[in-house]
Amino acid sequence: MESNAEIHDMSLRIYQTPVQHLPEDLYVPPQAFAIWLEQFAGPLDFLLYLVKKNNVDLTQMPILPITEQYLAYIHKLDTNHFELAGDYLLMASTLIAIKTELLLPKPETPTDERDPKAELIERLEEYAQVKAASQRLDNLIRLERDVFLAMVSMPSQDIMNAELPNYSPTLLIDSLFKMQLQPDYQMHSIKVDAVPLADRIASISRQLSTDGARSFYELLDKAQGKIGVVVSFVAVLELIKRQLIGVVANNTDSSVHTENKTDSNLPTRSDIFGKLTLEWLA
Amino acid sequence: MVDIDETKDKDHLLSIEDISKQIEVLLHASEAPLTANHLKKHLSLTTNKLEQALALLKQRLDLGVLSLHHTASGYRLQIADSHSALIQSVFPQRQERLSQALLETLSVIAYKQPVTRSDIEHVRGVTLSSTILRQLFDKGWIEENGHKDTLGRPALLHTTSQFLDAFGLRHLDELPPMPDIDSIRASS
Amino acid sequence: MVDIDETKDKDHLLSIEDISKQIEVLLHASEAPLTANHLKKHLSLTTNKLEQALALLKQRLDLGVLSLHHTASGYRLQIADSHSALIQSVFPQRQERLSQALLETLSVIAYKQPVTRSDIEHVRGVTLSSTILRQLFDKGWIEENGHKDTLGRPALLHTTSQFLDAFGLRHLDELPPMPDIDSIRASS
Repeated sequence: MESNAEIHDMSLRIYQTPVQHLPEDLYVPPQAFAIWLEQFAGPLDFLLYLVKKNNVDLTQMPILPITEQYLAYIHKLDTNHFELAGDYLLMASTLIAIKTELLLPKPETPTDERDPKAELIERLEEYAQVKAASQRLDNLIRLERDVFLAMVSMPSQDIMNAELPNYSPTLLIDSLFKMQLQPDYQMHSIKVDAVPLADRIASISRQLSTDGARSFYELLDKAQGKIGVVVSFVAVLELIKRQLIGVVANNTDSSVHTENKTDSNLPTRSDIFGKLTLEWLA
Repeated sequence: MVDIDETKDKDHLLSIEDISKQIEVLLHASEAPLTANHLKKHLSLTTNKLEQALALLKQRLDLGVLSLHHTASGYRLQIADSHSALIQSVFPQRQERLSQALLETLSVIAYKQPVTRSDIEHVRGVTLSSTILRQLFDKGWIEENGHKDTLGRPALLHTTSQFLDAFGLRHLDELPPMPDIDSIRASS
Repeated sequence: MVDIDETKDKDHLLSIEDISKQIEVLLHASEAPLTANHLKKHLSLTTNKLEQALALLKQRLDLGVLSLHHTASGYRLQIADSHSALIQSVFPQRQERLSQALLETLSVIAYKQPVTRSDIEHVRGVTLSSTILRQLFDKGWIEENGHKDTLGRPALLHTTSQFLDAFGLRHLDELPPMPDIDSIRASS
């Protein structure tokens, strides 16, 4: 309650306007703060809430009191929950910078620099706009919330299954590798590859994690042809980069890296390359 | 029984036709087949009413392309067998291609069974679409068996012997060994 | 045109009713909505025949619980709105709720597309969690297309026609208008 009064006093002191009503719901015990923060979609949402609670126009936003209020709450944050609040702390530093700027005497000569306060208000406005738009979006009639697709089954299995191929159980394992290994948002790219890189990465991971080590040649799927070799190589590079697999150090020709031969020597090169042995590290 | 039924009927003003439509809605919306008991419970029906409504539903379905299928696991709506040629000619790949999302879901069930819907969502990190579950039930690869003793008593999912057949396995022991997912996750 | 139509009709002995049933089969069997052009191609139909058959299909569906919807990416069958309440009460798990964070992210992409990941972070003032992006990709609501010509060439995100389908929009023009700045200033 004490801190609530603090904020109240602060508002009274700084605002020249009649008393702002005290937002009762603003007070929360420090330990609950992290949970409370989760009600906001981020620091801009929180700032917007403070502006609203102070009952002021966004463009007239009194930056100092809002900053004080914002910081007062951030101070309450239990140090155990700092990791939850990175974005809030970043905003706090922005606010402090703005506050400092406002307190310093203005230089006589106008500068080209953008006014940080104007910039913040612009961001707040833009955010408020998007937030309102998202609410409108949520009010639309949505499939699988307000209306539902009709699901029906295909004709009898035995009739449709006549030409159904058997699936290989490795499909299952590969799907799990894929789930873990693919970068989140490239997983769903629609581009159709003759030999999808993700499939090769998953398959090579499975083979190496099961067998420990294998030569590059053994890792290839012969049915995939030349493009399969190229994609497999990229897959191996990717796995090396992620430190999931490594190259087994052996005594084969060390000139692999240094040679500078002509095309006529390609067979030898690919031979060395085929013998390259890879091992699972994870 | 008949008397009670009739009183109820007057009270609720629900005709057999209305009930048959409610059943149709539930069958279209359900991921898993619905047993007679499910239907009676969800719609507060007597056996008698249920049977009348199902008979009427069958009649109505005959006008279109769907048929009511009744198996050990319950009722479901499916496209009548006579249309399979058309489906295969227009969507030849419909049966063969298994989507990554479907395979992931199936893998989680196969390796971690029994699991609940939310267990799958937890492992995959995305909400589970009803369509995928429905496809797995349709293929007969998974079934509901038992409930987890937590809030809402969610159904527990298992793989079936048809799943083993489709993947050429004699026993669950023959599944390829599970990768150490955690170590992959940690380092990637 | 009419002559050709009639000859064809006699040749194939396919009544409008048969065609409407074929359309019903394809819509049920397809994983995605089907456009008028798809239907015409798969079933060798003229525009006129397609329209007649669709009209008849609608009539037949009215007897049951489904309705034919024309979305951004084509025709699909869904359970008529009037039955949503029953589904929501019996299968609450089918109701997908979206978090505010996800909705905001989706709005930034929908209204300001194409955008990069960091554009979204700038507008929302929050680090973008990969779970949110993954969910949006998983639902097929967004896709990557092209790169921004800045450092790191970040991928550009767009909404898809599946996004329009899910929100019942035919075109991006039909998005609810973005609230204007003045009203935001006034109300905040």
